[in-house]
Amino acid sequence: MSSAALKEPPLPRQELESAVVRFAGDSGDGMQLTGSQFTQSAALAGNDLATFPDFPAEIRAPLGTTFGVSAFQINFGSGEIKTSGDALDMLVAMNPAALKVELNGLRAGGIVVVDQGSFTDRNLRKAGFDANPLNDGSLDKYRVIEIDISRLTMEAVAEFGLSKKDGLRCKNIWTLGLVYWMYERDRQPTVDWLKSKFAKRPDIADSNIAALNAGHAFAETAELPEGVTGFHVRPAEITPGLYRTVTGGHALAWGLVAGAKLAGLPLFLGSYPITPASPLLHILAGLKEYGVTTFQAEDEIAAVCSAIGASYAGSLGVTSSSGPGIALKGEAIGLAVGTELPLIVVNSQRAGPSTGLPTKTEQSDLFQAVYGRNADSPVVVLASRSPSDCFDVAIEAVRLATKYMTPVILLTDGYIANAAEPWRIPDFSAREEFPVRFRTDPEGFQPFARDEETLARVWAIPGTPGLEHRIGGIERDYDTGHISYDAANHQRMTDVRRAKIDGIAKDIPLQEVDQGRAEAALVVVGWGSTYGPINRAVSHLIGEGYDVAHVHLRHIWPLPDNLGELLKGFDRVLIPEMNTGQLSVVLRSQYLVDAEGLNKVSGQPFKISEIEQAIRDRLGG
Amino acid sequence: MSSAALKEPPLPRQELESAVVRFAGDSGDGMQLTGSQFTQSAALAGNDLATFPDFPAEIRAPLGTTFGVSAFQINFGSGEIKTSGDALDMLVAMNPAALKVELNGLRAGGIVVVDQGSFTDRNLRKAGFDANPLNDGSLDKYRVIEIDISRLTMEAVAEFGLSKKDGLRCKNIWTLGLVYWMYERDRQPTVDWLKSKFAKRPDIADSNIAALNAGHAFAETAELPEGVTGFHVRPAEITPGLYRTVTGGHALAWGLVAGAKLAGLPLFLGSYPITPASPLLHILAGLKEYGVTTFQAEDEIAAVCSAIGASYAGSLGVTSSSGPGIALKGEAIGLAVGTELPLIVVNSQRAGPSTGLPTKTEQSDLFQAVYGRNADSPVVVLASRSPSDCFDVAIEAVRLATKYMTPVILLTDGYIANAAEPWRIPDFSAREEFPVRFRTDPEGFQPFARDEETLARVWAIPGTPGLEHRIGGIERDYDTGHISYDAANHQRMTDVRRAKIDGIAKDIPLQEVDQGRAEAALVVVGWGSTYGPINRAVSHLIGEGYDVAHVHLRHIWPLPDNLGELLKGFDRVLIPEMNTGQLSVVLRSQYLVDAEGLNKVSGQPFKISEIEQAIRDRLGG
Amino acid sequence: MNVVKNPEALSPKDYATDQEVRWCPGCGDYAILKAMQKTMAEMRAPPEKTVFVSGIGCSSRFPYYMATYGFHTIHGRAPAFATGIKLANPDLDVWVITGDGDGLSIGGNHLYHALRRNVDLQIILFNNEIYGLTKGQYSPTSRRGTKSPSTPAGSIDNPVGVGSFALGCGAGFVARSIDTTMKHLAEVFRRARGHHGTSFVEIYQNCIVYNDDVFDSFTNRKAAADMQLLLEHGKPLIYGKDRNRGIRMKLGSVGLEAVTIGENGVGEDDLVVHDERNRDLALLLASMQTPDMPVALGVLYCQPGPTYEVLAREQMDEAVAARPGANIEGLLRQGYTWTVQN
Amino acid sequence: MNVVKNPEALSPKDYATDQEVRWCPGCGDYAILKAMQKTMAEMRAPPEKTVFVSGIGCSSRFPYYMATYGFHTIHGRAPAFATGIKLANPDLDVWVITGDGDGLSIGGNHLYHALRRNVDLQIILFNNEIYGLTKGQYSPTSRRGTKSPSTPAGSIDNPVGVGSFALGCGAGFVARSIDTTMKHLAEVFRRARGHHGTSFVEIYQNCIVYNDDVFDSFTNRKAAADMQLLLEHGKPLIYGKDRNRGIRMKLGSVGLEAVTIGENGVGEDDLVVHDERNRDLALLLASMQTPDMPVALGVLYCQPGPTYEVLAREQMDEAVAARPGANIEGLLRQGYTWTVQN
Ligand SMILES: Cc1ncc(C[n+]2csc(CCOP(=O)(O)OP(=O)(O)O)c2C)c(N)n1
Ligand SMILES: Cc1ncc(C[n+]2csc(CCOP(=O)(O)OP(=O)(O)O)c2C)c(N)n1
Ligand code: SF4
Ligand code: SF4
Ligand SMILES: [Mg+2]
Ligand SMILES: [Mg+2]
Repeated sequence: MSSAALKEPPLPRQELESAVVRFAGDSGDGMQLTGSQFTQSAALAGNDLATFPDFPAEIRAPLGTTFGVSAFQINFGSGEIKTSGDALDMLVAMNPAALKVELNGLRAGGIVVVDQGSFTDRNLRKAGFDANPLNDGSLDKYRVIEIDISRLTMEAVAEFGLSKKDGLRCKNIWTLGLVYWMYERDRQPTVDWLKSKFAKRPDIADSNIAALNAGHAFAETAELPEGVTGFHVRPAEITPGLYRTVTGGHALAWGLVAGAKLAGLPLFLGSYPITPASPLLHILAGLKEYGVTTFQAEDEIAAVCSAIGASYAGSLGVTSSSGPGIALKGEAIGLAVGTELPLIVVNSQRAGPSTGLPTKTEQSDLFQAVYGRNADSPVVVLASRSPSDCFDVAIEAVRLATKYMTPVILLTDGYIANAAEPWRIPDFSAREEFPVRFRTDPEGFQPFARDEETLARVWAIPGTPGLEHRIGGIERDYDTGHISYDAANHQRMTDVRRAKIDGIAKDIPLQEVDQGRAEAALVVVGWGSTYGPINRAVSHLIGEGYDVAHVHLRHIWPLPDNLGELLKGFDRVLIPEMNTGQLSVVLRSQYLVDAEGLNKVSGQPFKISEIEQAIRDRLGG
Repeated sequence: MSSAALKEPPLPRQELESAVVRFAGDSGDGMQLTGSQFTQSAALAGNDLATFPDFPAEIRAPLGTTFGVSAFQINFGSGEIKTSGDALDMLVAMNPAALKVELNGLRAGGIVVVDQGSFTDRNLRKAGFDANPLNDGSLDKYRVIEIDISRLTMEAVAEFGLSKKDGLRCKNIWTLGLVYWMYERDRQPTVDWLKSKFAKRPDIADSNIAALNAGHAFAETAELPEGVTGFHVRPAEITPGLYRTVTGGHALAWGLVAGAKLAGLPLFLGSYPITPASPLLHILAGLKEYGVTTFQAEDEIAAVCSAIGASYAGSLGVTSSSGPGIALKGEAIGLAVGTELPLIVVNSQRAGPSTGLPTKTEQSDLFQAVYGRNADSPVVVLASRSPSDCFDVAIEAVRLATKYMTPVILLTDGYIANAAEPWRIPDFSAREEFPVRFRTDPEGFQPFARDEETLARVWAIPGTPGLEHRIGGIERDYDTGHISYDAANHQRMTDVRRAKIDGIAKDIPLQEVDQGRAEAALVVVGWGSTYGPINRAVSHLIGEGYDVAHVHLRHIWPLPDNLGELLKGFDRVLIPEMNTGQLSVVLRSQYLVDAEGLNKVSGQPFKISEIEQAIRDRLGG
Repeated sequence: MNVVKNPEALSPKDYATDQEVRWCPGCGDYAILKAMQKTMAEMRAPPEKTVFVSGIGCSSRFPYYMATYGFHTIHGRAPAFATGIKLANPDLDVWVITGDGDGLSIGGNHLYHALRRNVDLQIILFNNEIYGLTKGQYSPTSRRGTKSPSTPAGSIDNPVGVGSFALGCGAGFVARSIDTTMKHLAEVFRRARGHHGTSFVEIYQNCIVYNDDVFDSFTNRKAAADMQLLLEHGKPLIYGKDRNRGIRMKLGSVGLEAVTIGENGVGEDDLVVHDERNRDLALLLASMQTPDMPVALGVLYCQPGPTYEVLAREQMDEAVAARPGANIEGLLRQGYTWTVQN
Repeated sequence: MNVVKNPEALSPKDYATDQEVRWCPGCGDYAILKAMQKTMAEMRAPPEKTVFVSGIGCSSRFPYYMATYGFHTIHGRAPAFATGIKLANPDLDVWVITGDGDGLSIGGNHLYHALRRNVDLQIILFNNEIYGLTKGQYSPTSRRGTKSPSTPAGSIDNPVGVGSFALGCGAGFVARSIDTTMKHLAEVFRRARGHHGTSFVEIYQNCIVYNDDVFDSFTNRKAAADMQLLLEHGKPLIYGKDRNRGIRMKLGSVGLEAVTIGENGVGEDDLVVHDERNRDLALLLASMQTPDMPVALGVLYCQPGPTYEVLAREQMDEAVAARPGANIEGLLRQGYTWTVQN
């Protein structure tokens, strides 16, 4: 199948609305770098896009094994994108293991680029192939670009005198050159990047640049198999402005820092490493110049307790973990509920139960967030829907935590944390501040005196003369805050704690319909990272004339005031969730709407097509 | 107000259907002993009864303070009883502090017995009285029996030469003698008990017996104030058999031991002390001869982990705590869900959130039990409704945990743990055994092979030759049990874990209607310790002709198969709960029934009258 | 609430709240409270800058009775809260009050890590060798064989040596005292507060209800002089009614032994001289067991070192200095950006 | 699954599962696994009576590769699971595998209490001074200044001394070895298994990816002889390429010091003789710090004592003996009962 193309005038480029490309190779093959360069080129070409890096679960698996495969997926196009794509249009497989693991993601007729040179007997065996898939017909339903990339790369870099090992490390860039040609991308930014990255090793920079150009030239000179042309993906219609790509991890960290700034507070993060929550700790640990203190505690309990202590002392206390770690924080969150201190608890959800699939995504901690504590201990629960959305949700979390003196649980997930999308950088100076006012006046001070409107208690911090007082987990007198075992007082305090949280419903936006008619035949209600696939599915089907709408919740608790009415307007309610039906329970119990779940618990995000199919099944057609 | 009664023929005794008596005094006054003796006498008289001991929150408060008051309440009668009573018919107050704390529990016209001798200025001040309530008219709406019990006791015991301190310690027994007369109780069993208890100190035994007789004689010789007569409470119609009184703590411990016996397993309890859960640890620690191992762990996490370890090794692992401690166990329970090991988690609920009111009761951990873990991690949830019911529920917990290889959460509460009721001792030999069969055959062994019907996996314990295998918290392959990161497998395992628990609905009794018509105008649905007051309220109102019914859940998760249908048959559903509405959420979400909550979160059990009122409000009249 | 009029003339009363103290009559906690209020007054500790943080237990009710800031948290976690407080505001004087159950059973891990990190806290552990608040179960410091509600046949685990544990965790300051020795206690509190870093103080506290007189063998008046070794830095290890007992290094083996001055040729010069900075000595002193050896009281070990919250602030200051003018706008624009034109 | 045909002739392979080992190439864990499989075979440990229990971490994957019973539990809690297992069935040979994060960060409390209780377990801690599995954050054993993803400016807390910590917790058996020293490791495993009570073994394990060569100063071939003190009970503390270095008690102070035999009048007789039973010596040995002192390897301390699970069984046996024929019917009828007649 290797090429013997004639030097005819190049075939015209095929117009594409969008394309999904996945770079896959061994952990050491530099796939994440390749992916980010390609992302940058797509952004520069004006495409909308979304990316998802997919690391192996093992730290560093033996070379060439299937469990050592590292991949990076990008979906880019001229329309709205919002997911990293259902099925691959192109798979780049740098070795047999990558082909083995990733092939079933490729759509029939899709293109697979393989490095023939890596398909040695040894590598085939390591990948678990009995026969060479390049020869046994198993790739027949795809279009295969089979190139000895290893050899061609070595040839391209020969003149720079690198060792064989170093030379082969340019394979990924050679391949990037090839893919650049296929999608008509500009090489210059990558050239610039290579120069700056390897400023101290010009030989490596030059080799890589040579490889990039060689790969590009290889494609340009039409040495491609029959039926494979280059593509043209037009720019998307994008609101003008300054853009960047952002992962959920970064947007979340920045949002917390920004929120603390708007509240006028120093930020304190108490955390304990856990996949996939650690990035928040890592990123914030690097932001000390913004008044951020990070504390890697001995465990999740100490982490949340230190954050509550920091809030007590006048910082914005934040703690972060994933499901199993959040489970350990429940008792302490109860104390923050009882003592009415601000606290933000970030949960980067992962597949469970127990250790589960730490590197896979799931949305199964909604129950835990809303109901997962002993006693009546209502808290605010928010969910971010996409990487960039984390920024706004984090600010909202800070606003509510400080204004209402309450814990706020912010749900994100492993998919959002690592995925990236383009983000129009917001004008931060235009954001409304919500400065915290600590109590300082001793006159008539009572530590549990409440604001009449918000029902929030005052925040009086140690160091303030004349306000010395004691708080704790035993029930507090409604007026004085002293320990009280009184029955009526306990009822009153329970009621006011609940009323405070319920009352937040008045302070959050009414629920809007994201797409579709307010009284459509079917509404798809989502929360969190299902946003992308639901949005795309509903958009497509509205395009096809379906009477379907999309409602996506940011405020999970309390729910927006109008949500019940809104949902009653639709004939049917469908709730896709990456769990066995948790939001369904909340909405059914609140509004007695006969919401139906569409549940996927495979550690994988929904595909657009899965949601489309579910809608079609229900609306016919 | 002291008596100057004429020696007329004694007034005829007043017939009572039931009476609520509360003995209250200083922690050192022996009120718990007095109460249990009185309980025994009521049992012997053939009354139905229920008791509730009410200890102070402090360990040992200073003498005479209100927070040092210890009380014991008993409700007994000729009809069904089931609660310790809404309002007191008689209050025995051994000192001013007891009067201060307990008086508002006494119904208007009720009798209060006070020890005049203890109403010294000093004691009045300690109790926080500005004026002596015996003189200032504040007891006018009650019938007061004001006696210098201290003096009379000293007189009665004078001949035995006790120290003043020891002599005064007989006050409670003197008072008991008086109350025995009032309710026509037999003194002999108490005499016998005193003799055996103080076998080594005959002077003390004799003094107490003399005091008992003296108190009795005092009342008999009619030195009682006007309008106060003795009472007659007829025996109740009680199923014949051998009876005892039992607290929830004991019934639970015995039920677990009995369940383990039926399963053929040794019992292992890993626990950490916490109010009000500690009694289970204490009682089981004294039952080593039944093959019980108890382990006081360093914390609740170690407690549950040790129990899971014990189950893994072939014991029945049990752990117990109260809300805040259960919160700490969530992560480990998830592991038991994932590894599918039997585990019983007993939660003796108390008032929260956080430390809350440790000695007060609440039912607010239902959310935590049903939903309070990360990820989709369904478990079985059972609730006991009364002290003696703990025995059966515990056996049911063992049956389900071992048959389905699953954690079972057993909800009880502080009220049930300490309250006592008469119990017809069951014929244990008639119970059906449910012996566990460990896997021993290596042939074709797979650790996650499932029983087709129950979906339970096999239980293969270390020590068995040929079955060596590894299990853990990472998702397991459906067939081999090996670690599996496969997406479809995770879906399948999630589904089967859920189906296994859901399937238990087929193996539990259909929900019955406790009282009333199956299609009544209103059904009161309860769970746990609200059983008593709901039962009495509904019974009374049915007696009055109301069309009301009572349904009480033992199986909270999964719910009985017929429950949805059953509930739809009623016009209205009312759910009294000692929380802000947790079962309501579960039932509303499951069946979309418009259940209404009746919520009380004051740390106090419902009164019968509160539930009656709520029913009347809804049904009119 | 507690507006202090004249900070120059504070009295113990100024550190007492209006809350009724609710320990059992005769509980050792009263004496400790009194010693603390007195020492606070003597040290003129500013109430508004002082925070008492506790877990759960009888002992952990302590903060309610101190007219400073106070946080009665959850069982075992006080050191973690205190760490957050101190990191958020290093100017505060933060005390942790804990018990043998709170600090050494459920809270052992947090105690250990606080000691290791050397956050500038004073951790005061009331050791009564029992769980008081939950009505008398045995604790990690209870002696083997302790009969309690949860161990009716006697406990079977070995008690932890509290001082040894603290030193093993890396504590930089370890001291011991007794509830009823007001003067000694006051001095130990003063030293603890003066030490930069985590100061760990174990107080033998009598629980009159569930474990009465458990320390009697060395706290009762008669035994005290013979069973207490009161440590003084730079002074030889001498004790005893007649001041003729001493501690020396064992000969021909490794360890300490008790000797009588004037017997078998032992003179004062043979005795070990107390050196608070010598961790090895502290390890041996902490391990001494009655009845063969006396109980070492006072400051066993005091080794100042950089404290966690100071190092954390330094890193923050360095970051600020390295990136002056850092602001959110800049943060959001870090890395690769591009502009989409109209 | 793994039916062992001839228990008399077990080979290391009989202890290996069919699961692909998934540590990074070059990870020190491989060598430890190999040493364990070999030692198990040599000890003829019955696979069906052997249980490996672990927490979470790279090291905690260990049980998957041992063809015995295995339980990969949750982070930090393995000692608690193991305690339950051993109490439920004292016949089992229970090993705990943990890491410096698993055992000394989140799991510190459980480790401490297991050691104190003296449950008959072998606890093997793989110390690589880093969190491997979560990609390289610093751990409680990381040296001050460690740059890691969570401490980009360097860590600021003091590392815990693992041996000191274990002794402080009351461990009755403390040993140390190195991942790559197969023979030494095997001997330590054997000793640990032989000891009745909780045996604690720290293994210096190289994480080639996140903390490569962190123990190089005493593990590299050149340094080994001069920086490793291989302990032998009853033998003087001698080490060094030329076997002329030794450890003696400091003169005029309390502590150990390294000396050269033949210099300054130092002879072999001046050296401390290793005594595994001497806890004080063990404390000093555990605290020795490079570069001034060598690293003590082998069995630092071994003091057999009654084990928890045996004492627990004894109490149960006594209870059974005291109340023969105890049965549920009798239990329910204990105390006061009465009969209601027809
Ligand atoms: C999570 C949790 N577990 C258990 C308890 C119950 N509890 C409260 S205090 C205590 C032990 C107290 O012992 P100690 O620290 O020695 O204090 P003491 O009462 O002896 O002063 C226990 C087990 C609790 N409050 N919270
Ligand atoms: C409750 C919980 N918190 C955090 C984690 C994440 N986690 C897994 S392993 C680990 C640290 C492992 O370090 P170590 O014990 O030193 O093992 P190593 O990987 O270095 O062998 C962490 C933080 C987890 N799995 N569970
Ligand atoms: S129980 Fe013991 S420690 Fe607690 S207050 Fe009473 S005497 Fe003090
Ligand atoms: S990360 Fe380190 S400890 Fe973990 S497997 Fe790799 S080399 Fe070993
Ligand atoms: Mg205590
Ligand atoms: Mg490690």
